[in-house]
Amino acid sequence: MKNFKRNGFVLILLVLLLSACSSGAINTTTSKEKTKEKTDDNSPIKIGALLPSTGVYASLGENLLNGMNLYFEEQNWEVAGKKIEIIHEDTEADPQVALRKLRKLTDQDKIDILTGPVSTAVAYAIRDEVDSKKLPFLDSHAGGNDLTRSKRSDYIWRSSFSSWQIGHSMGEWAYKNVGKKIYVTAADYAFGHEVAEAFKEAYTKAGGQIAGEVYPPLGNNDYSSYLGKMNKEGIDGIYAFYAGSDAVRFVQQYDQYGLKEKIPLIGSGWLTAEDVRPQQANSPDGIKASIFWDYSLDTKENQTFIKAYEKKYNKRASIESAEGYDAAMILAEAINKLKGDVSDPDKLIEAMSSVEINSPRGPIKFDKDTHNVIQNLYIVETGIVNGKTENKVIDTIPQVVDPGK
Amino acid sequence: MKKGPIKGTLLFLLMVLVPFFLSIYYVNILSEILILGVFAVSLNILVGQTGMVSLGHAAFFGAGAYATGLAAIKFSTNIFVTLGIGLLFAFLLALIIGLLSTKAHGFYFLMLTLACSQIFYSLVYQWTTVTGGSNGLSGIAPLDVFGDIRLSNQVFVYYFILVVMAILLFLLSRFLHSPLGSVFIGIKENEERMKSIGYNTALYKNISFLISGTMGGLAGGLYVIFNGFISPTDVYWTASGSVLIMVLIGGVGTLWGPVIGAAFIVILETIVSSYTENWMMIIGTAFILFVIFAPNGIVGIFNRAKRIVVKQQKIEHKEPNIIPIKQQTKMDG
Amino acid sequence: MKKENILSLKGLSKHFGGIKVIEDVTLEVTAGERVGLIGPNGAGKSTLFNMIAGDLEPSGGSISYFADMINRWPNYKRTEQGIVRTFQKNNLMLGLTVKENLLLVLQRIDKKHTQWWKTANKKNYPSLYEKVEKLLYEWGLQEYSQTKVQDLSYGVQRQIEIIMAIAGNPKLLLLDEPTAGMSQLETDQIISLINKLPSEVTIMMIEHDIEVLFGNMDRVIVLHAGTLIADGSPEEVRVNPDVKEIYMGKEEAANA
Amino acid sequence: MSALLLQMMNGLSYGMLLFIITCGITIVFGILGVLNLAHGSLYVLGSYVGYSLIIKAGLPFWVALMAVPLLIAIIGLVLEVVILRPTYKLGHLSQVLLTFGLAYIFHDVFSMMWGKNILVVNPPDVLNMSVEIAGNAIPAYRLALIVIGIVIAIFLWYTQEKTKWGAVIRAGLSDKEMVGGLGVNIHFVFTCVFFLGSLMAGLGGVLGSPVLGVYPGMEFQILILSLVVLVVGGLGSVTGTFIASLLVGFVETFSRFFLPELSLIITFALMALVLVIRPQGLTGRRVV
Repeated sequence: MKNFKRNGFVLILLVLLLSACSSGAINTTTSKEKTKEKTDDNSPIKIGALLPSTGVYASLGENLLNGMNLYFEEQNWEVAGKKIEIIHEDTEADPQVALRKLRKLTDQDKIDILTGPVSTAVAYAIRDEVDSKKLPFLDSHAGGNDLTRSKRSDYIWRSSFSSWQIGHSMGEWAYKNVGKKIYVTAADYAFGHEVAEAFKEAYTKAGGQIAGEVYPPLGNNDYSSYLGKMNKEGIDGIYAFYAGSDAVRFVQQYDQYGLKEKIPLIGSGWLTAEDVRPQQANSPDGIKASIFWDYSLDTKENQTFIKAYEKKYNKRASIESAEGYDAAMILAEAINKLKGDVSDPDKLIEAMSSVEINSPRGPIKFDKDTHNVIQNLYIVETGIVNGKTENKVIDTIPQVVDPGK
Repeated sequence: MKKGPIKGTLLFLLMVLVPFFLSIYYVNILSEILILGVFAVSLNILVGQTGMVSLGHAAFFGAGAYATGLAAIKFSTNIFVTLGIGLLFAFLLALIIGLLSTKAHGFYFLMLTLACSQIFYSLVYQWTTVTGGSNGLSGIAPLDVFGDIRLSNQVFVYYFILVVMAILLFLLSRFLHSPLGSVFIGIKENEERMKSIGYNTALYKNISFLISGTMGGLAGGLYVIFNGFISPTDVYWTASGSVLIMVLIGGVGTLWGPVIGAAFIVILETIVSSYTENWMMIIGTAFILFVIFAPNGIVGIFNRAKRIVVKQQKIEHKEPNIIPIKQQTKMDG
Repeated sequence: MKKENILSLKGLSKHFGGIKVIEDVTLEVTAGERVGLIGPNGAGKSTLFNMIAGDLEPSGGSISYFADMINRWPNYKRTEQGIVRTFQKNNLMLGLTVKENLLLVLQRIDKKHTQWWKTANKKNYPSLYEKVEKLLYEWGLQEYSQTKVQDLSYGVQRQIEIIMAIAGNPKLLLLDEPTAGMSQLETDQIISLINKLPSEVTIMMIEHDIEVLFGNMDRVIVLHAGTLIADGSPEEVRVNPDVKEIYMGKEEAANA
Repeated sequence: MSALLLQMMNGLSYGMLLFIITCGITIVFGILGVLNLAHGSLYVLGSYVGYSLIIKAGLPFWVALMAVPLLIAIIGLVLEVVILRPTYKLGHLSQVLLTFGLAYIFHDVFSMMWGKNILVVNPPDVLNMSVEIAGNAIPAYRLALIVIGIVIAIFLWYTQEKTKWGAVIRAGLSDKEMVGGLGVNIHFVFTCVFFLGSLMAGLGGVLGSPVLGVYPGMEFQILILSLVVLVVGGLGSVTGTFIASLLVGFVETFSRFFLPELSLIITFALMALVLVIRPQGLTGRRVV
């Protein structure tokens, strides 16, 4: 007990002493000014890229980063006379790790702008931290609806898409062009459900009927029994949301179990995306999907982009590369508007939100109410060209706006 | 004579002073290490103390975290109420899983805990309306401690966690060296014999499981207070695996080992992954080196070094110390 | 004054699959008796002990301890009530010290084992620690008090095996080959210590060394192929023709 | 009715696939008592090498089917001799940590050499079609898997039950010291068993990739799947693994069909149930 008292006394003494002359966390949290002064000199603008390079979304993270690097390289890593520096941290698609890395980016590297992530769970996890630190954050992939709805923040803007945009855009089109009765299937996670809901909403509103729905777990390896469920008489099509390895297996097994000849398959663009089609062989032939960018999009911006990308990385651009490229372009525009002074997060947000560009995916701008991107969605059909599958844009749904609630 | 408590107090004081010297970034990392330290210490009660290797401990972390988070959103903003709800929930889960799994031994116990925690994971993952499903539970605001004092600042959170950790380690070190603590060690060493000298080992194993699970829930609750967020990733079996690795690398059956193991993994992962994306390879290599060269973990290395330095010093009082896990854990039954 | 039965077995049997290891064994032991148990390898001696101690469930028959039917009692409960055993192969907490092994036994006897708030040391539990030290002194093992059991020789481990049982306040002590693998000197030591046990302690002892058994026991039981073939004073058993033929004969042939 | 028949076929082919994937880990764990957490990595390595041989080098599927398992088996052999052998005396926990470390290293090696995208091998042309059975199309490759699974099962069963080597292995299962006493070099037996286990992992890798594909992190999924089958089947028994694979295959397939939302839980619930009721697995011996 005596010991304890003595220790307590020493403790109080030390705390008093040190608080008088310290430079640790307690001080820096109360006076944030130090970080703001540096932008006058020639120090670079630091962009934090919170992207996975390991874990399930590793390849998406890699492509996003490639897209960003490509754009800034085209600008010689200089915008408005300021050097641009990308600081990449691996989220492992794990929210817990992502938060730790975000703190590193803000507290250690003192980044000016944040971009990323792939996983919606990560975006939601870092949302409060970003908001309270007033860190301008351009979401370049994660598509969870709530980020631009109930979880909206003044400092968070999204240049990629909302899951609603993906699903909803195809609803009316499917009713008109595919049929009146459709079976819905999606991977059983929040994104899958959100896309499926948006599709159902638009499709039933147009007059269509949902024949049934099934949600296999994410990362499922055998779809045979689900395909058995979907194989119903009298339906006009199947709407599917799958991505990555799920998309490869689903589309292949859909073909192998003989559904391809019977029931048309439609879905989101990830079903037949650039990075999965080579693995699907000829199975995706005839699938129609909605997406906001496609390799085959015949615009000047896109053609320049895909050529430059192929030249630098020796592989075809994917939709994530385009997202990364766009995000970089938006950031550069905003920095230009501010003439390189990014010290005030509110001004930076203001500048960013008014950016309007013609990106590889077409004209895009921000919705000032929801902070979500307004963009075209394209209906693409997969066909076979020279023995390989290629997508072709067959329709455009212009300027899709997320309702924000 | 009694060096332990003094050393502990000094370390505590040092930790109290840390925010005055280090930037907020390091304070946050320390908070995280402390939380994962609590988590690892809780698992160590099972693995190191009672000799039951569990691969489903993340379920309790998740139970505590989700219950605390939901309580914070729905019922109360008081930290003790919400943490209490988290603890209660983790306790109940530990009661159920414990009754099911403590009958099994070795490898089968490991697989049963794994199965139970995966079932819990699936529930969390699919019960979207309550838990937020794959997107996780977010938007948990800072909580009140007493009256108007709110844990709005990361440094306050750090102090709160530090105090909890200190109390916990104090209680635990009392507990581990107590007669009841020695019963647990006895069970790890030789459960059959413990029965034969009159101990109802099933009961003690359940008690151990309950303490361990509830403490794991506490770690989860602290985690939610710290991050304001919890997602199914933290309940998945890989989370159980990584906390098991923290315990093994730190030093099984020691008081400080798991905390040191947690620090080792967090620091390695944070620092290495900033330089190379191949951090898994480096951690993997570290595991292998540990297995071959330091089977008793980091604490084992310290002890060996200490023994070499003070070789001549006679170690006179030797309290019943905690023995590193018997390497021949009965994994095959 | 007729002494009451401490243990009675009625029609006890144990089958593993189709093999009958113990078949219809009935016997009674009165309190304070010293009973030796002999029989060739595989006669079922250890199996019988396992059933009495609760480590094996009988296939049929009943076990009574004083007035209680204890068939369904778990082993720890039997130990709590005074049926304490040793094992044929040393079965100790190898990673713990000798002192810690004994403390585990004694703290339960003293009902201190559920206390978690006080450090287990001599200051907090003086009587407990004194008892341990006294035991070690009696057996001349003070020097090993802080040694881990795994670092001790087999003989010393064997002694600790027995001390742990004796320290457990037995009413019925089951000794499974206490002198197996020990030198003549060690054997003598152990037997003399067993003989010093208070006379109210009932002892059942499996032993291969016939001389040891006949010299120290009140009564000898012979098991063969799972059945009881002789039961009586050492002298009676020694001259029993069945025993001679089945057991001693073989033994002598083996020794020759 | 035909829907149910189709599900039966699906369950059967999925179960056989599980058997092909998991028999390797069963052999190694059941006989050596080494819980090889890197088994999933050996499987994935098999898939990747198979991909390189078939798609990149343009070799026929059958060639890869012969060459890859051998290569994986040799890699397994090297791992056993160099890394695992010194740890037999250290105990199970050390082996778990060590093989888990190996899995981590493999993970990064894979992403360095084969990238982070999913890769798929097409089934050989002969089998790249669907067969009509009772009005339902079933991929021919799946049917082939059923046949291959049965062949492997018979081969393993025969080896374990009817040959001298099988006898030694079965003896090793019950008493390792005794095998040493028989004058058989126990180290050599261990190495052979590990070789065989790795061979099976490689075979599974090649055969599984047309259905499952291969991608980073897959090894951990395969590992969990293997552990489930291992536990349900009981240790070290080919018959047990065979039955367990089919059981898990059927249970998963039918739960997906009837209760798709609960399919994730049901597999683990099955495992927990088996463990609570029969802790030694369906056919395993009771090891205390």
